[in-house]
Amino acid sequence: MRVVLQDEAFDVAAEVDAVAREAGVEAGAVAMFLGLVRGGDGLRALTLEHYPRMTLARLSAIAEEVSARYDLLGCTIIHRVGTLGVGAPIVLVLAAARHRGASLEAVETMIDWLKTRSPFWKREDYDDGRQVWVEARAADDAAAARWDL
Amino acid sequence: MRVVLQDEAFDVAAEVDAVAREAGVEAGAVAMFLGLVRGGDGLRALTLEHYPRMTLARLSAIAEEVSARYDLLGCTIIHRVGTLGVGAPIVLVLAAARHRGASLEAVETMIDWLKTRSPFWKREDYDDGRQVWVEARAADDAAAARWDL
Amino acid sequence: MKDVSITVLYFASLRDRLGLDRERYALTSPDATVATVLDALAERHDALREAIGAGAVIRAAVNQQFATPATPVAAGDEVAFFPPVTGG
Amino acid sequence: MKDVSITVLYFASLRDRLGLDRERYALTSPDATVATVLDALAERHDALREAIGAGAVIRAAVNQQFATPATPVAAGDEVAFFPPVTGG
Repeated sequence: MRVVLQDEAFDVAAEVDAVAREAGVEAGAVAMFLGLVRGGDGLRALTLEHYPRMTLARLSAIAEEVSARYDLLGCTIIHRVGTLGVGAPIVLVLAAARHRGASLEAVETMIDWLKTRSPFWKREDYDDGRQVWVEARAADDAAAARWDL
Repeated sequence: MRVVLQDEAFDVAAEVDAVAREAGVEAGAVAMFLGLVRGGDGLRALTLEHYPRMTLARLSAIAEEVSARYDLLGCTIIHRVGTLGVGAPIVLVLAAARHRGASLEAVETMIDWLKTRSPFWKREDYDDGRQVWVEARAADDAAAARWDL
Repeated sequence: MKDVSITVLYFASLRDRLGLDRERYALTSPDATVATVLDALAERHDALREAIGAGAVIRAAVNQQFATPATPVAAGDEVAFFPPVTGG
Repeated sequence: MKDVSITVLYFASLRDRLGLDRERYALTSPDATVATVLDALAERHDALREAIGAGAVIRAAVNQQFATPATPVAAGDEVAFFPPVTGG
């Protein structure tokens, strides 16, 4: 299991190799999700704020819970924070398993939980100087209902 | 769209970069599935046979149909043939989309169709000399019922 | 005299609205919860009161664990308030 | 005389059972289908007849398109028989 919070970009190939190595010869499937800063409408950058004392513990809890639920052989979560330009990678999630179903479902679950159960907030910075906090989507929100205030 | 059939291994990082570049600034999500030769029980290698005059056309049809269905911005299918050792990559599928749901569902659909609607057959070669053709799984089989003989 | 204060943190749009990222707050009851603390802080900060009045969804964590309105708050705790998360 | 022959291909375990990867077959009817061709080939090859008798699932393609038993087969076609696919 590998959980990383960092400002810098990550090396996708190195991470895929690492999770496959962690998984060993029993692994038949590696699934990945890579989130990028989506451009358009004059977006200049995305700023990711987080809750430093809490974030890494949450990421670890997600990786552990998902690894157990899907019997993963390898699992990686890397989330960036700070200001990222259009097209920049934000988050990388990898799951290695014996079979494809588990790896794909594990990745989907991890990225859902990263969006709903991890203390990150995105702010959009526009060319014209506007700064707009991204609102949680209703769909994401519903999934997080268990800790609604 | 990029569809490749080859003996050689592929470069995961280069393919992720290429699909993200193809997708452009609108892309917010890249999902991937990487299939590996799963070891154990004395397996020495996996041999992938295919129907040369048919295979590439089928892969292209899958990539096109899935790209349209999920409104993908970028799509890659790379499938290897020949004899591959334990741990070797067999297949790589990538989908770039605006949002995560489309990219993940597209990857799942492509790998399902590769397993049920593409003319590949796997043979397991064991340390003791046995050669065993892999049987289609019932679940895969049901998905392919439309062209049952 | 016993120290009954807690540390309060604000994040993201909520911090921007308040112009404040952390403060101390002295509990007034041994039965404090996330909800009672938020109510008391809303009396202290016009911007917080206005945000709640305008229907802003506010979430919380107590000691770095996601919390509900009923989660108890005790002296020495770290209580964070923030909008719904948007990571990933 | 008109050439009414087709090319037949066998793949994977089916090819191994027959010890044959391709052959020519002359159609005997203008109403040939995948099913009638397979029946005729089973008369020609003991191993194919035995495979079918043992319940082997056999699939087919006509001119590199997946086919059903009812798919028509015409002179000059390429007809492939194989077990269920297992790629990906």
